[in-house]
Amino acid sequence: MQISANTQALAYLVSAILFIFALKGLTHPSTARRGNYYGMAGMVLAIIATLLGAEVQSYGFIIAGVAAGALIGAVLAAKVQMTAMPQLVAALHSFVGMAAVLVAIGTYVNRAAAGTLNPVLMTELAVGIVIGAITFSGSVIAFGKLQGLISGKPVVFKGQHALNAALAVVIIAFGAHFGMTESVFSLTMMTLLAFVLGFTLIIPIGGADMPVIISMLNSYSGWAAAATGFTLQNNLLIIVGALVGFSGAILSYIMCKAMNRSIINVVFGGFGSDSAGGESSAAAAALEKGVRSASVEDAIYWMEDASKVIIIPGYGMAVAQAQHALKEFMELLIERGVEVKFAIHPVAGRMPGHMNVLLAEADIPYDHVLEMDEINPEFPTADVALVVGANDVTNPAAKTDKSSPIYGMPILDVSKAKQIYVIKRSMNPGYAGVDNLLYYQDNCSLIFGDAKAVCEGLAGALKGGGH
Amino acid sequence: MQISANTQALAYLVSAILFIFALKGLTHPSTARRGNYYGMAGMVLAIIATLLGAEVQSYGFIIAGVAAGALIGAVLAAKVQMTAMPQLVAALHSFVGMAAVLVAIGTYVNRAAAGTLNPVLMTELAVGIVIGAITFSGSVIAFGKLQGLISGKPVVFKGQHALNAALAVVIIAFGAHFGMTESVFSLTMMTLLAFVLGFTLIIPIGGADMPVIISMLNSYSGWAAAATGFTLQNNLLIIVGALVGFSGAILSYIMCKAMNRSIINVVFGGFGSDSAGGESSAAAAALEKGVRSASVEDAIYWMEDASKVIIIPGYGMAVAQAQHALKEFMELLIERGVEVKFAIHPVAGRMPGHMNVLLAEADIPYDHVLEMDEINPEFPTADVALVVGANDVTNPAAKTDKSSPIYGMPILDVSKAKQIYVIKRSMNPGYAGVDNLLYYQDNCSLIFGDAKAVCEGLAGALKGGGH
Amino acid sequence: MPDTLVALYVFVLACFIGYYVIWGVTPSLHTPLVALTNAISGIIIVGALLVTGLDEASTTAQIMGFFAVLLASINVFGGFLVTNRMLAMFKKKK
Amino acid sequence: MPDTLVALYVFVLACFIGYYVIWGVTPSLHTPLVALTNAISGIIIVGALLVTGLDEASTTAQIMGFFAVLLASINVFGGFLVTNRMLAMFKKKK
Ligand SMILES: NC(=O)c1ccc[n+]([C@@H]2O[C@H](COP(=O)([O-])OP(=O)(O)OC[C@H]3O[C@@H](n4cnc5c(N)ncnc54)[C@H](OP(=O)(O)O)[C@@H]3O)[C@@H](O)[C@H]2O)c1
Ligand SMILES: NC(=O)c1ccc[n+]([C@@H]2O[C@H](COP(=O)([O-])OP(=O)(O)OC[C@H]3O[C@@H](n4cnc5c(N)ncnc54)[C@H](OP(=O)(O)O)[C@@H]3O)[C@@H](O)[C@H]2O)c1
Repeated sequence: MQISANTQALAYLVSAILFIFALKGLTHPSTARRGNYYGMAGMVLAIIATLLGAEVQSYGFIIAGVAAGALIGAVLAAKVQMTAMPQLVAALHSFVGMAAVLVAIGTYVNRAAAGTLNPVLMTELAVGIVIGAITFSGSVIAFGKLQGLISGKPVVFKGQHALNAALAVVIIAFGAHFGMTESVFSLTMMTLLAFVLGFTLIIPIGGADMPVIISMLNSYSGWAAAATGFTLQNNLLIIVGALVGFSGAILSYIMCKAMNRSIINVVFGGFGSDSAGGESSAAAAALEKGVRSASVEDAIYWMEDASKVIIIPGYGMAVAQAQHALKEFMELLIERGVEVKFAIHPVAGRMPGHMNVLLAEADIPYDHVLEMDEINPEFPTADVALVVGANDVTNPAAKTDKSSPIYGMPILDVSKAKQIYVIKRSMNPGYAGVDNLLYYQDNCSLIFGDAKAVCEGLAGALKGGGH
Repeated sequence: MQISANTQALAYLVSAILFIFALKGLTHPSTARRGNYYGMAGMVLAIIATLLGAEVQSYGFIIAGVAAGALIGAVLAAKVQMTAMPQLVAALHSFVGMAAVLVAIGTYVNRAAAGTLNPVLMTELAVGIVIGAITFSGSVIAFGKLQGLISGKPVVFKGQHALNAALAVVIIAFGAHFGMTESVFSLTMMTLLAFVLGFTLIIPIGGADMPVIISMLNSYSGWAAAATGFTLQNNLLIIVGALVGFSGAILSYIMCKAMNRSIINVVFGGFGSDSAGGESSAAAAALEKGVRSASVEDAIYWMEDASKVIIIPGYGMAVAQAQHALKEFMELLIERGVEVKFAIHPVAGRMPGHMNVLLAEADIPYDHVLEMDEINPEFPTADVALVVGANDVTNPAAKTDKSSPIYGMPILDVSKAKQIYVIKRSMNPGYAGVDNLLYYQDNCSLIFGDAKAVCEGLAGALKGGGH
Repeated sequence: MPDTLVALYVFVLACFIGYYVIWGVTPSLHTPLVALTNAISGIIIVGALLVTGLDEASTTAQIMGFFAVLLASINVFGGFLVTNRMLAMFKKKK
Repeated sequence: MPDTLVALYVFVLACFIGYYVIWGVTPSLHTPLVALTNAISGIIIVGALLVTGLDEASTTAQIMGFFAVLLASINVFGGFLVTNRMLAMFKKKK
């Protein structure tokens, strides 16, 4: 069977509609899975319509490629830990980038053989290749940093901005030369240098800033797909590329906004690197600073008969994988008639929506989990706020201290709760590297220890019968 | 100067973007005027691009038409009363409809002369003509009903649905015949019958239901423009048509939803006709029914020292033009330290956003004016709720009485305020024709009288020094 | 792609934009929205110009075109001006 | 309209849709959003199929195409499946 170009274009339109509905499904958790199925349907339709079109005549390589890709993809999806999602995402971005490069060069080879090259096409090809290549090598670096294969430290060296600018100029020059002369040498140089540029752009950025970078690369991978769409005159690729491009851009924007930093600052800042904390002399250091420390029992004493407890999870919960213990603790509190809610800051953790996925993984119903704007008015009525490995997102300095680097960042109003307990391992600061003024409040105490261990302790103490 | 087709297409794209930004401006009152300017810019650009294109060569009729239209439009816009907006809107819809018909027939005449007709084009033309004609005559009827030129009563006669269905079938038949044979007779018949159908579709609908109908016709006028876009292969018309089409459709949907009726029910229902009220024996009727009535002084007594008063305006305020008196009263209350808020139900009045425009006209700042979802939680903390000519939108029967025709319609929680005063002229019901359970509450009293007179009385009493 | 298919693509995409952009309008501006859509649906004037301005257009076509231009212009001018008048009334607390 | 202009129209309109549809995503699903966009950006597979499937394609092009198909398929399968796995975890209170 073979379909006409018009039928194919119609099928692509339907497929684009399905993709839009797929993303629209994510408006609410109750429609999200259906959305994902729409997405799958759109993809199947697009692939079938392409295979049945007049252009595709030889199937050997295709079948091999799809089969191998399906296998690898399925295994990855089934095996990956929820905490390793950022790495997986980075890896997948790199694949899109590389695929875009391969498609563009492949198109060039085919069109050159057929003698149907033209300047507009070559320009589009060059744009696609450059964006794709930067996406690829940038994502590989991001992957390496997140997976711990490369040091997470920002690798800052003198003249790096000048180097990047120079690279960009040279790439554009080779691209222009290619566009005008079809020179394969220029094409090759342009491609190789674009790979290098992706590398030099991302390597200086600290591991902790990777989430913003990943979103930015997500956006790039979308634009790469759209550029490919322009070269192939394929409107479906253009539409999907724009959707993905905006997704990445908007997520980067949301993260920057919630951190009160500009994207420029993230890309050129060399900000924050994850610092490993030690528990050793935590209590001593706390005492020195005039910070109260408390035991699990103290905290239980306040929580077991409270009427409302708000739990604020943060990056520490993710690192410690404390969500399951937390869920058990939550259920024990609810059994005792305590109202329990979770407060999620938009950039708690290291990925947008990070906390939500982990809490969902621990089977905590999403209607217990509230976003910042919804929960902030409730803190004054909370008997206890329990902070589990969160830090920056609770720091009142963001509101009061104009000299603080996080000044102006919206925060959770934890400081207004009647009693506050914070679980962390040490007096080390969080991601932003600044001291948390919350800890010096009279009604705040720190429980030192690994989040998972402490949460298990809390649950155990409640089960033990309390006081 | 003449521009190429490609330049023109680019200009149209920019113009489409400007129109989208125009509508996006209405996201918030603070950006709305800028939005309107974007819209104007888009229109100017579109017109210039069209005039400079290769197709337009003769300018006499164009200049005459634009000049006359500009004059008439400007006068209409400057003179129209805010309360007469529904009529103006209906009139403007009818113009779009008629313009669409004229453009389609004119295109047919031109193309027939040039011998460039084809079946696809003819089908598109037929669709454009039919939608345009229905929009035109339907809007004319709506205008007549709203302006009081035709009786607002639903004109229901037996067999009307059968008649409409028959007309539709005949129109389609003539359209198909025209598409196949280019028969001018069929074209004419199709057009005339479409005008008739617009008439028979709208004439049975009661005057009070006109707002929904106007929105529906707004939607039609959009689709008519889009259909014209298909015939002229003009993407700008298609885009704008879709925007307008959705605007009308969504507004109809919102209105129906807020009235808890289906669009089918509105179009085929023959529901509600505005009933004229008489004040005569209002107090007596109230007594009979066990409803308290109160004087202006009683109400002032409760309000002058209140800490929070919520005012609920409705259709009666619009009819009485009471908004200016209300604004004076509001300012006097605020001077006395009372917090005053306005609560707007989505279908208060007879047009979506009706109350907002009237309050804005009276210079009441929009941050005092809250939508239903925002204000409902505040009623329990209000000392006094003052209902000014609103009725259905405050009726607790919508929540409690399953047999009520308005059961399920979301309402303002006026009944939860500590003290409630309702200004109206009689015991006559509102638009939906049902009794308002609110009036039988112990803490509710009715102040009988014209809304404007009573509001002036309230303001006067406060100025008079109170008690 | 043939022009009709292009038109279909544009139409479908514009429908999505219409859906989102209109739902984004704040309810308090629904009356100005109606007036503004009135104004922009005057874009039909583009069609009217094309019919009227054709050099070879017959007198019938030109007269039809003239009336279409007239009606559409009323929409354009009336719509934008009345919207502006309404929006000018919406003020924030000073 | 020439194809490049058509592509531009489609691109601009799709950008508006992207803007609206993404802002509509609830923040609690931002991680699944990232995974889902990963999956759908695998649509680049369409390009890969066109390069690989061309009858006259040289071996170079076919091998490049093969790898493109492979990588894109990993995205498609990995992306949709992991999204599904994540979304299955989001539950309402029973
Ligand atoms: N979510 C995003 O999309 C995103 C993206 C980029 C950047 N960021 C940034 O990341 C930060 C997120 O804020 P946050 O409050 O979630 O995290 P945070 O400020 O980085 O603080 C994490 C806290 O968890 C503690 N911790 C670490 N491991 C722990 C363990 N095993 N057990 C118990 N506690 C542990 C740390 O203290 P100890 O070392 O003393 O234990 C630290 O105080 C923000 O500054 C945000 O701007 C977020
Ligand atoms: N807004 C829309 O888009 C829209 C569209 C279609 C339908 N509707 C319907 O319209 C209704 C709107 O509700 P509503 O509460 O605003 O109005 P309503 O229920 O129609 O009630 C209006 C009230 O105002 C009183 N009134 C009339 N003229 C008055 C005057 N000069 N002075 C004082 N009072 C006067 C009437 O009582 P007296 O006669 O006793 O004075 C009546 O009780 C809803 O049922 C809604 O479904 C609205």
